[in-house]
Amino acid sequence: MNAAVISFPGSNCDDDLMHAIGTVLGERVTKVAASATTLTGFDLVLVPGGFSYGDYLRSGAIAKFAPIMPALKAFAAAGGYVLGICNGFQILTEAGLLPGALQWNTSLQFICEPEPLVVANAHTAFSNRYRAGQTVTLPIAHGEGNYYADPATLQAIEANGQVVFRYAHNPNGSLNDIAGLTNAAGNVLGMMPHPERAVEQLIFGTDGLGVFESLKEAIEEGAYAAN
Amino acid sequence: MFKAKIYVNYKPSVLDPKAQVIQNTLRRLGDDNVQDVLVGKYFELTLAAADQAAAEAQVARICDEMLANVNTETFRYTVEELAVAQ
Amino acid sequence: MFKAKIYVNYKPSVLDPKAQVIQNTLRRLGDDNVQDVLVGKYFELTLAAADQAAAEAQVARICDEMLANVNTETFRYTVEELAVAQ
Amino acid sequence: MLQTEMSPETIKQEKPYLQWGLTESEYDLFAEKLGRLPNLTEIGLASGMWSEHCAYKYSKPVLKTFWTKNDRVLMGPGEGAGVIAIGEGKAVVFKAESHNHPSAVEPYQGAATGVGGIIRDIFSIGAKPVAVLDSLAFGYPTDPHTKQLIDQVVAGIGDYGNAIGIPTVGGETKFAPTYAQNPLVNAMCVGVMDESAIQRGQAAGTGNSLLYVGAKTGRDGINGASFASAEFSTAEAADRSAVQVGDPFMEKLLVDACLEVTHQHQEALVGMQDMGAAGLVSSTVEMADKAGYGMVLDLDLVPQREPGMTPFEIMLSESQERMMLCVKAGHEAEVEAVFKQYDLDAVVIGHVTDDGRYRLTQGGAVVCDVPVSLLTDDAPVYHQVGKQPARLAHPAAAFVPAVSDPAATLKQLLADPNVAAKSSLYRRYDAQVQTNTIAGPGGDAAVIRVRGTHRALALTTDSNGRYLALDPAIGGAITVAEAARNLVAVGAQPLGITDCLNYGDPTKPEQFYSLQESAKGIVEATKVLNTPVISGNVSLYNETNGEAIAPTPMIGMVGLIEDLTTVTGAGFQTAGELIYVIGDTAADFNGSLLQQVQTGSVAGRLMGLDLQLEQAHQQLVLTAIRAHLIAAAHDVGDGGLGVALAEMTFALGIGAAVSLALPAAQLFSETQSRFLVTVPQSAQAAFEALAAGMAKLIGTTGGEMLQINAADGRIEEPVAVLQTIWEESLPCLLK
Ligand SMILES: Nc1ncnc2c1ncn2[C@@H]1O[C@H](COP(=O)(O)OP(=O)(O)O)[C@@H](O)[C@H]1O
Ligand SMILES: [Mg+2]
Repeated sequence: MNAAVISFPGSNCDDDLMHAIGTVLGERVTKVAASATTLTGFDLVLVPGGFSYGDYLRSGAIAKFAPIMPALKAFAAAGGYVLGICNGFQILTEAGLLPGALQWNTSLQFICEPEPLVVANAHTAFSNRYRAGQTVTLPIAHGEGNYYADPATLQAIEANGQVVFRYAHNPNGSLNDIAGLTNAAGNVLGMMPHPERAVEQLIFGTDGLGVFESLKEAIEEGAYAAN
Repeated sequence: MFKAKIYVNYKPSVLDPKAQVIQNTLRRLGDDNVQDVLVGKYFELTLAAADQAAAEAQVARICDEMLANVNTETFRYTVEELAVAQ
Repeated sequence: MFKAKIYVNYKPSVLDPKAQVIQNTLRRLGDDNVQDVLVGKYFELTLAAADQAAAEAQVARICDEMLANVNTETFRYTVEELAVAQ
Repeated sequence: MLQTEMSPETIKQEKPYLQWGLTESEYDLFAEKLGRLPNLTEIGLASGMWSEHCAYKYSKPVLKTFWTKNDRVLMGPGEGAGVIAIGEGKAVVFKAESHNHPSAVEPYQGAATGVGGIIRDIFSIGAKPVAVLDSLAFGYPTDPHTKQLIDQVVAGIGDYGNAIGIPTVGGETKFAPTYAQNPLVNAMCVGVMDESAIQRGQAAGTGNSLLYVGAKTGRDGINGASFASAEFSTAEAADRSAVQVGDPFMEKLLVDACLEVTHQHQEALVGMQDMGAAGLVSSTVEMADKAGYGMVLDLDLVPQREPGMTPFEIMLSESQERMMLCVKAGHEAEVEAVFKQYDLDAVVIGHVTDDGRYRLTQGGAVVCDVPVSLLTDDAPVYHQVGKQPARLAHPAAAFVPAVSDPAATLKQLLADPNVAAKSSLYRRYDAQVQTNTIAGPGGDAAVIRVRGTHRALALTTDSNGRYLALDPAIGGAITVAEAARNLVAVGAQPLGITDCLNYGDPTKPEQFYSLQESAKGIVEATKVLNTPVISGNVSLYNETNGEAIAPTPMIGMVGLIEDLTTVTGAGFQTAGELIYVIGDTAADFNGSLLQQVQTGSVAGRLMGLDLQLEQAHQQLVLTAIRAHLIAAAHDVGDGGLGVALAEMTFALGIGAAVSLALPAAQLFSETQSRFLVTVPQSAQAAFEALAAGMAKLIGTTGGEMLQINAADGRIEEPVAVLQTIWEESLPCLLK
C-alpha cells in the first residue's frame, strides 16, 4: 500500500499517522502538504486530526479551501480510498465528501478518553478485519464530534449500511451513536475516534490496527484484481 | 466601500448544544423567565466593490461557501454603502 | 414577552485570531477586496418580563455575567416587546 | 494619536514609574548609573527589566542557594529551560512557569497563554515539546465564582495544548481556602532533543541580525512583568488592560518553523529566545547580555498590529507567539524563507553591536540609549532578612482526630476534592496526541516513551501548601521527596526538577522567611535524592488585600525509565498479590488532609522527614521494580494508607484484605516516606530478601471488598461503592 497523509497548517496527528503506517505497519507513506495539488500514485489518502488553520471558524471550514482539495475530490471520485480521522472527518464533511456535519459535543467540552465502539459494518474496505458487533476500544479526543445529519440523509445512511462504527456509550450526542461512516460508494470513511493512536500494545493497545490492515487488504486485493 | 453585516444561525430543526447549555445555565441561575435562546455568529466584512449588486453577490458567495455550513446553518445579510468620508 | 438581540464582539485592541484566519483565506482565494473582517457572536433571548426596563436590566446582567467576557469583549443589545399574538 | 512625551525632568517630578512598580530609590539608582535623567522609554524599560519577574531582585539570593549541577546536567538555570542527558544521545528539556495573576484576572486566556509561554521556552532550546503538565490550586469549589474559574482555567489549558498537539499528560489540582482569592496556575513543559543540538538565547557577533518572528505586536499585556510583580487587590479588578490572547495555531506554526531552523540551518543561527515577560525588551536585552554584546533596534520595523504605538508600548507589550532569533549576517534570507513557508512574519529589526549599548530608534530618532548591563546586571538585589512568623514559633497543640467510624472517614476523604478523581478535569486535555503516552493522567506519574530510544520519561508535579504553612523548611523538602516518590512508584529514577516558587510579598519579612526556609528544605532534599534544580520560575506577591497564600513551591520532576518492561502502575493487577507497606506509620496528623477536612484549616507542628530513610525506601522500590518483583506500587500521600489502599483497588476493581496493628485513626495519618507495593506470591522470597525488614506484609489482594482491620476498628466496603464516591464527587461539586 502506498499512502499519503495530507498535512494542513494546524494538523497535529499527521506524524502519528506516519508513525502508525510507516513504522508500525511498515508500509509506504508520504506526507503531502496541503499546498500540493496532486495525489497521483497513491492508493490511500489520509486526512489527519488536529486543528487545521486553527479551526477558528468551524472545524474543517477553512481546510476545505486548501489547494490540495480538488485533487482529493478527484481521487475520491475515481474510487480511491480516503480515511479522515477526527479533524479529517470534519474536513471531509465540510468538503461534501461525506454527508452531515459535526457539531459541538453536547457537554460543550473537549473529551479525551478511551471509548468502546461497536463495529456496525464489517464489510467495508476500512473494517473487513473486524467482526460485525465486535467491540473495540479507541481513544477519542475532540470538542466537535457530535454527528448530525437531517432526517432524510440519516435514513439513507442507515439504509445503505454506511455506518461503520457506533459508540457503545455515546459521549458527544451523535445521532444514532455514529462514530464513523462512509460515503454511499464506500470508499471514503470519516471517524472521530483515533485508530492511529491504538496500534501498539505499549501505548494504547492494538484495537486500531484493524482499520489499517483492512485497508491494506482491500488495496492489495484491488491491485491484484486490476492486474 | 461597502459594509456587510452577516448573521449565521442554526436551522430551527437542528438542536444547538450551545444554546441548550446557555438556557440550562440561565435556568439554574434563576433566570428561568428566558424561554428561548438562539446562538448565532455575526460577521462584518468591509469590502470594495463596483456597486451594490456586485458586493451583495460576493457576500452571498462567501457566506454560502465559507461562513455558514449549509448542512446545519442558514445565513442572512445586509450590505450598505459606506459614506465616502469614512 | 420581549426579544433581546445581542451582539458580542472583541474589543478592537484585542487580538482576534479568528478574523485573521478568515481574512487571510479570503485573500488567498482571490477575495482580496475584503479589507476588514470582524467576527462576533449573536444571541437572541426571548424572555418574559414585567416591562421594558426590567427586561433590559436582566439582559444587561446576562450579557455582563455570561454571554460576554468583559475582559476581552464588548456587547450591545436591543430589547423589544413582542406583539401579543406571537 | 501621538501625545507629546513627558520630558525627563517631568518624569523626575511626577514619578509615573511608581505605577509601573519601580520605587523612587530605584529610579535614582538608574539615573545615577546612567549619568543623566532617563527618558520615558528608558525608565519604562527599567520598570520591566528591574521587576521581580525579570530581575529576581528579592529572590536571587535565595535562588543562588539551589543545587543545580550533577554529571547529567547539560544546562542549568539561566536559559529558557534546563537540559539533562538521558542516554542514547538524547536529552530532556523542561521548565515550569506560573501564570497566577493573569489567570486570576482572565482565567481562560491567562491559563492558555501560560501554556503557550512555557512551550516557547522549550522549543527555544531546540527541543521538540513532547508533554505538558499543569499544577492548579483553587479554593474549595463551593461558590459559583470558583466553579467558573476552574472551568475556564481548565478550558484555557486544554484548548491551547489540544490545538497545538502537545499532550497534557499530568499535573495536579489542589483545593484549599488559602487559594480562594489567589488561584495558582502553573504549567510545565517537557521536550526531547539530541544532546548535540542545544540552542542558547544569545545575540553575539557584531553585525549579525536580529530577526523578529511570529505574531504582530499589539497593545496587549503591556508591562505584564511589573503587573505580576505587584500585589493584587480586588479594587484593581476593574483595571484590566493586560489581557493577552493566545493563538495556538500561530504557535504550532512557530514550533515547526523554529525547529526546522535549528535542525536544518544550524550554521545560520546564533541564538533564539522567546518573548515572554517584558516582551521585546527582555528577550533582546538578555540575548545581548548573555553574549556580552550590544544592539541597535529600529522600532519602525517591528510588525505592529495597531498604529501609533509608543516605544514603551512596543517594547513592553506581551503579545503572544513571538520569538527573537539572532541570525548570522548574510544568512537572513535563508532563515526568512523557512518562516515564509509557514506564513509567518519574519523581519530583521536590528543588529548586534560591539559597544555593549542598547539603542532603539523610532522615526529616525534615538529613543533609548543605555548600557545593556544597566538593564541586567545593575538591577538592584535586595538582601531581605526573614522573620519567623509567630504561628511557627509557637505551634498549636498536636491535632487528635476523632475517627469513630473509619469507613465514614475514608468516604469523607475520598469525596474531598483533593483526593477525588480529577478525570472530569483532565479528560478535557488531549493526553495521547504524538502517540507516546504510556501512562497518562491519573497515575502517580505520567510516562511517555522517548522516540528513537528504548527509554521512557516519567513526569510529575507536586505541591503541598498545607505542610509548608506549618513548616516551610520541612514542607519544602517533603514536596521534593513526594515528587520523587511518585516517579519511583512508576519505576523511574528521578533525574532533576524544575519549580515554580509561589509565595506572598517578599518585602514582608515573614513572607520572605517562608521563601528562604523552604529553599533550605528543597536544597537539602535535592542533594540527597540527586535531583538538581535545572530551571524554574518565581511568582511572588501572591496576595489579595494583604492576605498571602500558604507558601506553595510547585516541584516538577522528571525521571528516567531505562527498560520499558518495568513501567509500573498503582492498581492491583490480580487477586492473590501480597500487599506490603514500606515505612512505619505514626500519629502524624498536623497538616494532614484529615485535619483540614475535620477542622477547616491546618495547625500544629509538622511531622519530620528523614531524608536518608526516604532515599532508602525509594531505592528499595526502584530496585524491586527493576527486578520485576513488583506488580503494583503507590506512594502514600494525602489521606494516608486508607486512601492509598482504596486508590489501588480502583484501577481494575480488585479488592483487598489488610490487617494493620495501628489505631484506626492512623489509617489516615500522613507519615512520610511510605509506599504500598504488591508482590506476586512467586516473588515473595526474593522481595523479602531485598527488603531486608523495610517492608511489612499486611494483606492480600482479591475479592470485591476493601477490608482493613485496624487495632480498634475496621473498614469493610465494596470497592464499587468507594469508587463511585471517588469518581462522582468532583463533577458533582463543580455542577
Ligand atoms: N490539572 C490536572 N491536569 C492533569 N492531570 C491531573 C490534574 N489534576 C490531577 N491530575 C492527575 O491525577 C493524578 C492524581 O493527582 P494527585 O492526587 O495530585 O496525585 P499524587 O497524590 O500521586 O501526586 C495525577 O497524577 C495527575 O495525573
Ligand atoms: Mg502519588
